Amino acid sequence: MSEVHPREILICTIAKLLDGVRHVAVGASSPIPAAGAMLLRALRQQAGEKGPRISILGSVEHNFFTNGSAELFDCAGQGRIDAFCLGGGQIDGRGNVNLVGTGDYPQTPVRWPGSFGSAYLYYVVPRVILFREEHTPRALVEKVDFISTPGVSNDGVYRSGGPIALLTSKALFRFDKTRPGFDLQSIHPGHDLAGIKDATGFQFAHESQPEQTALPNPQTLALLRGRVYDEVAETYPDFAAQMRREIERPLSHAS
Amino acid sequence: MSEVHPREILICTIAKLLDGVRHVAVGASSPIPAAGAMLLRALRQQAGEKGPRISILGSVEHNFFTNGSAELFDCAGQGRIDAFCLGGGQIDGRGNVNLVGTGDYPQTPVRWPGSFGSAYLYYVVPRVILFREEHTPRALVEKVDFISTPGVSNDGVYRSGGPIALLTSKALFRFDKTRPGFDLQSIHPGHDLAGIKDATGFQFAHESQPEQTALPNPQTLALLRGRVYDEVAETYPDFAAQMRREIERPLSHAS
Amino acid sequence: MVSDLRALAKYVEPGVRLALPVDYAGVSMAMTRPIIERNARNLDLVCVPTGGLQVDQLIGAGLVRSVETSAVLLGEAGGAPRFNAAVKDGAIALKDATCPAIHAGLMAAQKGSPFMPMRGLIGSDLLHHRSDWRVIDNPLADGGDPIVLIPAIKPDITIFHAPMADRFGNVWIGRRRELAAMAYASATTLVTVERIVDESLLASEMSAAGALPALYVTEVAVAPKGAWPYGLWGEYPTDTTEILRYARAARSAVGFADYMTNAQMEPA
Amino acid sequence: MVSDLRALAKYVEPGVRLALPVDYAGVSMAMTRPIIERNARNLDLVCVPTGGLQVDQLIGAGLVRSVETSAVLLGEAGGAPRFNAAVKDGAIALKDATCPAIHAGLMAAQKGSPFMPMRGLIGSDLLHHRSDWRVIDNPLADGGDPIVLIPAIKPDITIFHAPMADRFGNVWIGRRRELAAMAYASATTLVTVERIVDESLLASEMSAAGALPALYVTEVAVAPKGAWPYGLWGEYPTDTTEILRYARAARSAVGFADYMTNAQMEPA
Repeated sequence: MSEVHPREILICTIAKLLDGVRHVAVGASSPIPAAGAMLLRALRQQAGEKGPRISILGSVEHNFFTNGSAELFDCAGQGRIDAFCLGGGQIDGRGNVNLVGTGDYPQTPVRWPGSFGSAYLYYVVPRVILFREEHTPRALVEKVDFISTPGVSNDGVYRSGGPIALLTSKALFRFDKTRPGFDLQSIHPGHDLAGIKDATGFQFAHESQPEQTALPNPQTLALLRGRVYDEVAETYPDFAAQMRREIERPLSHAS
Repeated sequence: MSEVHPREILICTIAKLLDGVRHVAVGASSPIPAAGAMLLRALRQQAGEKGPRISILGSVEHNFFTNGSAELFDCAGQGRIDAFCLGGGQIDGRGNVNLVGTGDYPQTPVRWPGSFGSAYLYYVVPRVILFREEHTPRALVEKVDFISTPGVSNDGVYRSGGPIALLTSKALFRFDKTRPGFDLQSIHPGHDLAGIKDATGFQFAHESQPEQTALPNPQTLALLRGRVYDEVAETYPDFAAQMRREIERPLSHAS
Repeated sequence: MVSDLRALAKYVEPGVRLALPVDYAGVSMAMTRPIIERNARNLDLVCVPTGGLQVDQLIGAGLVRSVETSAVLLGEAGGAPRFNAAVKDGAIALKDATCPAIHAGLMAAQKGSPFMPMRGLIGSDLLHHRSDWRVIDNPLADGGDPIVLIPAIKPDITIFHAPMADRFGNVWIGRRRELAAMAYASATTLVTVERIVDESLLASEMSAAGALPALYVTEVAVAPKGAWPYGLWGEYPTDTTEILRYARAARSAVGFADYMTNAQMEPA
Repeated sequence: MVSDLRALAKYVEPGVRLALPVDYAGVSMAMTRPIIERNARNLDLVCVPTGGLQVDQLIGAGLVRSVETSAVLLGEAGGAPRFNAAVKDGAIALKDATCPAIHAGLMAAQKGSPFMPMRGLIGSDLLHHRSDWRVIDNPLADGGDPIVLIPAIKPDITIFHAPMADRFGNVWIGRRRELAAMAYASATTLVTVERIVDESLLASEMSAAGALPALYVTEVAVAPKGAWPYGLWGEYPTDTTEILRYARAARSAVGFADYMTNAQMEPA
């Protein structure tokens, strides 16, 4: 078995962050979060448990909804979705997410597609994992140019959900909503604190000697590379094929 | 062809009251309003027009809805239902309707089933025909014991619909919402003004010599007794059979 | 997922808020006696949007604390005798409503909203007797324009009967979408069905369109003719003779008790 | 009921509010060019809840005054080039939303209500830029508890594509219930379909469950492969190559014009 691929660390980290959820929703273009959810399900089922229900949005094959595109939001509003992964063009140190564009709204020089359902789901899904592979000062900013959806809400505002973590290609942060702000939880292999600081546009709390992100144990990695990639391939064939290609050859891009 | 049956006068009167509507909804246990709507449709189609759409509530065969029992109310709220027939345990001189019971609420000595959708439909369906065959001081009261739904609303209350007429076994009243109150429009054959006054618990306006309710012309009666009773029989077989029996024999109960 | 009716009835604990469908939508009459045997009292019933035989029998059995409904009746058999007697005696609390208000309350729960606005109602005595409904001036109008807010209805349990479920727990409800609305709004949904099919109802677009996903379904149990004496759409007609028999018997408390003890539990 | 696409396009008068579905629900791409030929300007688009190729092409053709949407994108082909350019140039008014707010606005129209309440949104810059949305304190709470009211969205016209209609005008939408929501909310609904079937879709419980009744359907026209290059659920997949071709061409106004003039109008 080859060394652990950096994306496999992300997948395994997501599986850990999701541990205990009953129902996780992932986007149709989010193969890494989906793989994380599928890995968790496989691990739980290996342990004789039921494992989480996984809804893949926009997928015809893995569509468990029958009431149109509003059902996901209704389902979340009913408290039936425990976890969700959210990306963002910009994410700032207070957990605010910008999916609209850079510069002054509305004539944003760079326009992204838009806020999708974030201005609702981020409020009502208990465990939102912010997931952005790009870890640069451009993506992780001090203050977003447009708040599609805020990381925290004032007292008295109905909010049963929100961010619990931020996962990038370099590190895992936990979100502390009381401060509010991010705490560096662990650094992925091949990276260090100084590099993380340079790459991060916002201030964050950290230990003087941060932990390294845990690697999957051999059993978990075997499960991932067997059953889980098979399942991933049903919905994300290109991604599964790419992962299987890359773990067969030396990883020159592991940093 | 035998003489006109009293209920045929009611059916023909309802057809006239509905003239011009695009969509009428009738209750599953309302064969006379349904027959009126079907007669109007047949007359319009005879004239080469499209005729009204008829939704029969609770009927599996004539169910044009596919979104559960809320759809009728949604449809009415969208302005897609032009007319509806409403009965009532008590109807009073201001057009108030009581479907709940007599005496003091909630421990009403006589309890009727309940208000159904009246407290919404009566507000938003433009032409509501109050239909109650029983014409007695018990049914047509000065003031209802419980307002399931009111005949008129105060200025500033959203109200795009309401009562236009009250049809009983004895007479037809028009509703004047400015007064508000009922105007006697016509008296069915075999009845007179003094009898109507005795039988009506509320005050109403009237001419000194009220008109008699018009009888259907022979062509209309032929259409009713042919095609329309055939159509009625599909949904209300017992009613259609009864009508056909009764028009074949002398009417001893025509008053 | 498949378990028997008595196991399902165990979910019905004392004091729960229980949503039941209108007579033509799919009433799980098969669950009525297991619930009565289980003897959970102080039930708060929500009729969606009206009630009938099942509601009358639960009231007759003394299990019901309150009824929220737009009507209770036995269809062609007329008024519901145990309901009417309980109203007269003041034995149950009444939350008289109008059909779209019940739907609005469930929709609020479905949407995770605290309320839904609804036109109509103003000037109705229904409103006067519903302290939980609130009139506000429409905040989007220039002033005035009163409108009623209906609070979310969140049943603890929904129980209904449907033609089929698959072995994954998806239930086919066809065009009876109020059954889905009830399940969305409820914490627990118990379904009896005529039959269980092997193939997933979500596997074809045609059957998926009328399916309530297993996500919303707590338990499914097979109960052939489980709506009887009510009919089930697309399956069998109502047994009006039996409902008339009940209506006559249940005019008195003694007659009701006798009917419930001696009448058959299944169609002949 | 069946008429051709140009006849349908005549309904699209200047200044109408036009609702269009998300890319996977059934986009009537076949109507795009007839609408552009008809040249009705100042359209206000409502994307339910996001827009794609059709929205980008209508914007590129200069027909659009405003866009209410939760996102505009070309799926795997990335950002929508004419939309992005129009945003940068200030050529269109933006009503940025979030998916459930679009659904809430349509639901308000479906229910005949002036607004729907919605959780979330508070603290989002979306709210700051939407003067039509209103924050009130939840009247059912003891004080505080701010909540957003979304006004009813009442499109003049909804246009979508579906697998089939029957000859009575009923349209089969399967589990894509947002298409029904759009039709309920709209004054006029225009539908293109792959095929017309003889038997009424309402005749069987199975097909009725996924049918939008003719009551809500103004016109139906046959347009085989009418969603192309988008796919249609249960029928055919998306032609990603063609969408990528469009995305490259439409990076410039000239390239867009060239594509619209010369590219094929139908799948190869």
